[in-house]
Amino acid sequence: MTAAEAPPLRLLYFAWLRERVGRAEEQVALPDGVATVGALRAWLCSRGPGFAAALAPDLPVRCAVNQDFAGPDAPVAPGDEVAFFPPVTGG
Amino acid sequence: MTAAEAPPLRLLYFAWLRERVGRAEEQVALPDGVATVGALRAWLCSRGPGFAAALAPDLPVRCAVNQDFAGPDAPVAPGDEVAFFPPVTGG
Amino acid sequence: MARVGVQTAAFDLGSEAAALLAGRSDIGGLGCFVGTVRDSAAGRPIAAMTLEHYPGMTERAMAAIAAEAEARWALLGCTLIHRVGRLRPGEPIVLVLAAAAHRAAALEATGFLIDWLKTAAPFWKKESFADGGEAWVAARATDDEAAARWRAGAVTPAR
Amino acid sequence: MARVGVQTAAFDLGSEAAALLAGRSDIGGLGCFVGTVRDSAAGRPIAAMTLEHYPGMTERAMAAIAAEAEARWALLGCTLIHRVGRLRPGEPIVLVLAAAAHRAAALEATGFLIDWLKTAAPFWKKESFADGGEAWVAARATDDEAAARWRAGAVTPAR
Repeated sequence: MTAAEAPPLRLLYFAWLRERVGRAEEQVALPDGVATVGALRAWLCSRGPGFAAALAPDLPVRCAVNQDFAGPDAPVAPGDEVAFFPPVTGG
Repeated sequence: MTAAEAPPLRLLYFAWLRERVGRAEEQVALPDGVATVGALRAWLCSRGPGFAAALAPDLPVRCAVNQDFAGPDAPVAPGDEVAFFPPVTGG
Repeated sequence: MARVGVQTAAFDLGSEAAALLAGRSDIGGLGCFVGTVRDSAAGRPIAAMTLEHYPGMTERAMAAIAAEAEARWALLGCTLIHRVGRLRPGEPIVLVLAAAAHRAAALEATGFLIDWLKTAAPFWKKESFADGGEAWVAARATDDEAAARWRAGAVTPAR
Repeated sequence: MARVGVQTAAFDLGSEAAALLAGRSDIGGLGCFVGTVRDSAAGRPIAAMTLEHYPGMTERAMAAIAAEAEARWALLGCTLIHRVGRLRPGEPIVLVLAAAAHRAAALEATGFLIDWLKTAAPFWKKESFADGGEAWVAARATDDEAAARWRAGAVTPAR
């Protein structure tokens, strides 16, 4: 399967990450060489100042892949739903 | 004040003590020489088989004097309300 | 000031909680416990449970237990209601509500209140079994141990 | 099987508890927790609290938390309801109910459920202050510590 045929990633942002990124949701093609949550986060940071303000390495960012919490080493594949958000504060 | 003038004790019994004694409440004159919960319990035991079955030394009996929990050394005086009952089981 | 009650009628959890919370916005958490009559004891089916108490002393003891909790956890609300008389399986026996600014205090106070109610308020339970037998419930060492958890550095629950 | 819900409407403690207890006589104790919006944060008056969540994942996470509690304490009933949207001071945010044969299990499970809801379900709170300012609530180390209490020998709450 070539990159052109691969299904896109569905990206979701919540709370202050959503506000800084400026969108709640988008679809992107998984870039070559990006295969983990950590690599995806680093690549997203390079997309502009809003992304950097939301996802810079020193920020407390959590991630879920396909609606399960996922650490930086978790794999990311085409078609996945990947969400970035702050530490949760419900209850 | 002579014994004849002293107000009686009000005695109360609850739960299986009440059933064994055969009454819920009575008034008695505090006998000479009885000045503590423990002495009162021993004297009551001598009043008959129902009292002995309720208040014998090996039974788990609790006491309150004037509606406060009281140990065997607690003082008892004419006019007091003294209750004997099993360990509590509410809640 | 706690609300303390001994009654034969059923209580209403929703309205008791609403009354405690009404008009308050300083409360962050409300802990509750409802004790209910179980349908068997050690496997023996129960037809009913009859609760006896010591009128006068009961209310004093419940007020003292509530005051202890209010002081230890700076409670913003506290309700203790205990039923007496004959109750059937499934019926509620006891209600504890404890409100505080934060959840830890509300939940700890709820646990304290039910543990102390069980060991320091003059109630006695008699079980009526489905087979016609009856028996007074014996006090349980585990209840004493639960109450003793809260004893460190504080007023001992009177026995 | 637990009842889990995410909703904007207020929940009714009395009817949720009644639904959980209905027709049951094996339950001996029902633990409850209701979290409410406080009127200030660190002394700054609050006009409203807005709760955002991750639809889909939220329900999955709440079901997983409830299943963990049901397994650990052999619960006979469990209800988790969390509100989202804009809430005013005094309004209820979250409801936890946990029923068991005995009170210790019911109350422990109640504490576990609220601790894990706070740290393992995807909800976020934004405070709107009376002075016009707004701020997302920061996660608190004390909440992580409360959740970690339950971790020994068990599934770690995912972060």
